[in-house]
Amino acid sequence: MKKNLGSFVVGDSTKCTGCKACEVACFAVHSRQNNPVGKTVGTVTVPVTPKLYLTRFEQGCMPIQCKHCEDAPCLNVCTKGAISRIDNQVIVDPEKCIGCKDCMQACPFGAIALLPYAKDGKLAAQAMGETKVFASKCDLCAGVEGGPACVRVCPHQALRLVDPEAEAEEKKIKAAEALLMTKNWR
Amino acid sequence: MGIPEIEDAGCLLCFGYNGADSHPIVARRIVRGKQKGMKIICVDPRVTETARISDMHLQLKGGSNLALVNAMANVIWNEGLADIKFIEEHTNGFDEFLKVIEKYTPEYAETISHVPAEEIRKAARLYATTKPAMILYGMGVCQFTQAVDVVKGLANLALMTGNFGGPSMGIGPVRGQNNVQGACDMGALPNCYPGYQSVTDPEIRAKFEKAWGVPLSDKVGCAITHVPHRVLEEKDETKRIHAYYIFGEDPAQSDPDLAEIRETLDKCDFVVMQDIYMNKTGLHADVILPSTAWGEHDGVYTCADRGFQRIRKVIEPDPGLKTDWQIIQEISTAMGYPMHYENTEEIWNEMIDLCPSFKGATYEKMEKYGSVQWPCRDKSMEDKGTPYLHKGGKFATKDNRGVFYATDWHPPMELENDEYPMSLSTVREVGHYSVRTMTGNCRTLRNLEDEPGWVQMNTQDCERMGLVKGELVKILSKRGYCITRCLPTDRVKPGATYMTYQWWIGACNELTNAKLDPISNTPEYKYCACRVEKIKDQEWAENHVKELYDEIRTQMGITAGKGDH
Amino acid sequence: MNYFVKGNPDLCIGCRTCMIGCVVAHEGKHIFEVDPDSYTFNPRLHMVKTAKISVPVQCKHCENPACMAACPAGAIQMKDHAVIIDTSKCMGCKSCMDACPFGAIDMVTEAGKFQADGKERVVANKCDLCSGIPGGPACVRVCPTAALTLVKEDELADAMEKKRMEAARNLFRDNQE
Amino acid sequence: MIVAIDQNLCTGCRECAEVCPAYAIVGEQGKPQTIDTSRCVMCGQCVQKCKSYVSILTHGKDAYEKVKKERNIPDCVQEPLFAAHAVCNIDKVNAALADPEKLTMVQCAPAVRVAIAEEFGADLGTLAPGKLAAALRKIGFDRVYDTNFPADVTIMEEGTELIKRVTQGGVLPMFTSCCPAWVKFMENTYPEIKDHLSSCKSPQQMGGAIFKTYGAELEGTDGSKVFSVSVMPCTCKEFECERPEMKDSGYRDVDVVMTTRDLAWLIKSKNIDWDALAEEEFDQPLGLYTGAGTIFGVTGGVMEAAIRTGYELITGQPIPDVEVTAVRGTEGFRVSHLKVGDLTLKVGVVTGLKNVVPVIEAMKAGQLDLHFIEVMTCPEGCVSGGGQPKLLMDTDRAEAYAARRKATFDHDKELPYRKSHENPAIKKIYDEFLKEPNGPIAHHLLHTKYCIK
Repeated sequence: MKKNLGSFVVGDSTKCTGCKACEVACFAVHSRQNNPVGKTVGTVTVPVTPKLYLTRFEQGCMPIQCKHCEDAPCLNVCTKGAISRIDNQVIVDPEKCIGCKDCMQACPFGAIALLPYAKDGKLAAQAMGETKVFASKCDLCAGVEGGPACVRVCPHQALRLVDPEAEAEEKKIKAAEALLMTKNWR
Repeated sequence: MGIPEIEDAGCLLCFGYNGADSHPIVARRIVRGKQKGMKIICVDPRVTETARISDMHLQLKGGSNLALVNAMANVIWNEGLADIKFIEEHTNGFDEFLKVIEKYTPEYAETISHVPAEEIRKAARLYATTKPAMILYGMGVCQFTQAVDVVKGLANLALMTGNFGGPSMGIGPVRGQNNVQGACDMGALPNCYPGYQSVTDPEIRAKFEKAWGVPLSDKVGCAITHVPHRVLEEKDETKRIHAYYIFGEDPAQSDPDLAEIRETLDKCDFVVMQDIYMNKTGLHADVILPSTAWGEHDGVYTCADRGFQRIRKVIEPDPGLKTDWQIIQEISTAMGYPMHYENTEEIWNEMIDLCPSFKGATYEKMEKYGSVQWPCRDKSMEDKGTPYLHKGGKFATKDNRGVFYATDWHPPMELENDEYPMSLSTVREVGHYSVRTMTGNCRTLRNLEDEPGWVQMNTQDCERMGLVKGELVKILSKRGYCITRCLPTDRVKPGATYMTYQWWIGACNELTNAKLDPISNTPEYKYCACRVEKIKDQEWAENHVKELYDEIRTQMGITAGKGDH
Repeated sequence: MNYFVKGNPDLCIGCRTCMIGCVVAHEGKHIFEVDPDSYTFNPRLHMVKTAKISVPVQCKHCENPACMAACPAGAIQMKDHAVIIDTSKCMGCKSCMDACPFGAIDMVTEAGKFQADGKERVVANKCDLCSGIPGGPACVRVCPTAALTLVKEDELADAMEKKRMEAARNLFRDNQE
Repeated sequence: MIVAIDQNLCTGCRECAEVCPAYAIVGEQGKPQTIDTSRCVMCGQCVQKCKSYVSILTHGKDAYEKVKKERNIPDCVQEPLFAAHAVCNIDKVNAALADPEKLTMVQCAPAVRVAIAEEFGADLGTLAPGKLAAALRKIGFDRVYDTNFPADVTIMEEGTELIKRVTQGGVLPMFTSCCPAWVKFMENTYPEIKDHLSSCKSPQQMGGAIFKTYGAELEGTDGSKVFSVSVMPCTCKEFECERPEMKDSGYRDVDVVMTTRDLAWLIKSKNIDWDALAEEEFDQPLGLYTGAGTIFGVTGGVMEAAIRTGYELITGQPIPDVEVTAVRGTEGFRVSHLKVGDLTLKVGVVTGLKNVVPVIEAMKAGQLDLHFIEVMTCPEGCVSGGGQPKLLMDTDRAEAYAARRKATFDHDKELPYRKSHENPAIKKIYDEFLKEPNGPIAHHLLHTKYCIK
């Protein structure tokens, strides 16, 4: 049946070691879309710009990335229309982004970072010789074969692709079956 | 027996009847009976709600009903559980019956029904030794080409265990349609006048001719399921049907082999359709007569337990809209037989005076007692009707004895084959009623379930075919195909599929087989061969379904409520 | 303690009247209007049917709600013995949906409210124990088989006390033998 | 230090510790790690694994250029830099190239030619010996030689040594000594088994010793003028060339080692357009090689090459099938029994250094009945070496290794000579210079004693 909600990836700090393989993989697969990046490090000619961010906190670390909110504050706040919902996912168009930082402020997860924008193997330039930046955030590997690269490369399966509708349905079934066990609670 | 008696039975044999989906109010009695300690034997190829709470669920293979019923009789007799006294005092034909059931050992029945022999034995013992034992049967019995035989077979079980003539026992048909009992009571059958009075009986005919002041035919009429033949294939010009007047029925949705039905309606010279909303039959009608719905008119319904109940007008219909009886009255008058009634009670009173078994069921009594179960022969307020039939083992036969009647099992008319390897049975779902002429226009119910409906399939079959929940699939039979959504469930057995028949797009009657039971003329809705095909391009299929739906709605002139929530 | 509604699978016949009752209760009179867009069909409980079971599943109104902990917007709070979502604060991030182990939270469109791109607003939706609706949980009221019960603190405490006494009696009997 | 972890960059994930075969990476989870140099074998697997990159977000805008400078990496490089890294000696190479007094001779290891093209965007495991030779020549090396040639020499020497040990009752089993990380590990952990190690130097070191002697002679000069550079898939080779005993030519046999990655940087820094390079040949005679030399790059390759030659040396007959598939594979420890005339040669192949421990323990317990054991530290031999192109995603690892292995075997198939002893240049060097395998000159130049520590 047609999916109605955006999927998202969540990290598990109990499994994450903080190796950043997810960030590098994220950069690799996305960079490839408009830069000549191969499979080895030596083919890269642009700065590493991931769309998820390994985050250290008091109890450990885990990558933080976009939840693809259904009433997305970033999308709602973007005056340039650079953020849109495509196939349920919230996607930034770096070409349209002017780097106003409103989305960063609107996002409650810190899932967006301003990073240099590279194209054709070079940093994209703007007027006065400045480098163009863009709001970099998870697009759930839209157009990437095999789905989210972060999930695929994590050596500890600390990242999970959540299909919220399918999972809710499974959880409902479990919850229903639990009721069999508590039916004689009195 | 009455519906309220169900919950007081010691044992309920629930055969081919899924109360939760077809009659939640009856299901409530079953649940309550369970709470009171009633033993439940559920015979159904699917895990129904009743099966789920039953003590024994015999998950038989579809189309094996009679083999199982005869085997239960075989066990009851061979294990000495029969009520010999009742058989001797109140029945005929037992020896002939024994000869037929002799070969139906549980082991033999297992080969047909796939229910383990030991389970059949246990079920027979439980039914025969728990008193009082009641049988409820539904469309899982009636919608086969071998339907009446199975009803008789179930009656045999009740007869041989003495489960007749008292409360919470006997056999209860739980009807397929709202007020279908009422329609039969009122003579909406080709062979009788109201009150089951035969049209071929000269005495009875004379009574009606006198009352109505016209000569009446002595010929049995045409069953609805014979109409296609009489329109399309009848060679005798005098017998061919040229005009077809359809009330509150949607054969272009509810009858088997819809392609044939459409051809029938199109080739019939004149089709009148009288209903509360537009439906598929209406698309082929020459004249459409809109009439009032429940709540907009008075009348009497008969419950499945023979109880007459009044229904009352609660709101005024739109101006210009007429009730069914007013329309009939006007048509009749226009056709040269002036008819004039002031209200439904006048009609009712005329009718009960012509029907001995209904005679005492006055509006006054219905008002006072809520329900009056026929036979009710006396107008005095003391005759409150008959909660259960055959009191004291007295049956409605000449010698008051019940008759055993056994036949051999035969398989359904169309079995699975290489081309169509699965079986299809039509079923109900709670919420949408019947062909949903009514409920399809209820937004809330449509939100619960909408086009193109579902095909229930075993999860293993789905895995094998790579089908997931909600995926659109094509389902085909020799007669046609439709598109519907796949619902993987372990409630059904591998190889079997189930569809509800109310959807315009997922119309399973495009597939069903029009073969009939020779006595009841009911088609074999519960069994035909089919094939399920995966649709690769789901996006196309989703759009296609939407287009088909929009097209039908446009044809019907529906503009409100796009219904694509 | 928070209250909660629980279904009894032995009584449930899977008819989904509870779902309809829920929608009717929360949508009020909109449901009888002719305009098809005048109401949304968002039942806050869902019928689950498997081979073993038919029963509606809804929020358990946990005492330490995982949804509340996961919400970055502070849109979920405990009030009047229930865990309640303030949809005006919700931004549809699905964190609660992911956190809830019972699948009791759905994301639904809010009729008549729109996002910047013109699409309807989507927010979290779950059982609120019919907060503010006279007569209490509609699902309990409409169930034809009385399969749903509103469980309150006292009833649960009484049931536990009864079980403890029974356990004590059994142990006492064992000790005597 | 040859392999190091940058304390400012390390996140303490300890993924490197998972792949370190020597348990040399120490530190608390979540804190920067350090390398215990007393244990480290410099295999560089940590370098391959590390994903803790210099990040604009975490380390600031200027950090990248600063780290690049610290590591002597050419300015033009813009690729990600990681916490675990290896020494970069490009500056030394550039200095020698600029020195008119120096005759620069470069050799490159078999595994380099199946991987270097990846750094220029080619498919994983693209075979590119011709472009490699062309690039080296374009960079300005005076002689473009090949480690595959001394690999053929190694077979002559090591094969002869093995036959001697088997027929004359020497210490058995004999272990290969081409992998410097393995040698270092043995010295660190099992010095007591040093006599089991072949006395042969590695092909790199044999090459270095030959360049500064026979090689210099061919040029009519002497070893002091020769600057010997090698390009290796290995980070440990730099350690090997710096070993004090490695100067039997009278000079340091190999002056400086570049990894495959370093060479890619050097090519880029010289603005050489890899894609536009026309294929060229290696220089003769020290660049002429056989398929046997080239398969040194994969696990089991040394063994297979040795058998191709050993069979003929022992039986006097050509081996029936040149492809000794019995010793191929990627499992950590593989054993084969091979019929060589009347002798049943029992051989073992170890790949992945951790897998050697149970083998040694079994040997010490007297439970290992083998004549000859090849040991390679890296997961699938030198094609998976610590100096090879690093993958952005570890999910590509299996594909990369398989492709590089396949390219190696494909190269073997296409070469005119597939057995070391059939190499005309080998015949020539033994005729003109070395005289006989394991002879006095060979012994002096090409063999050594380990465990000096």
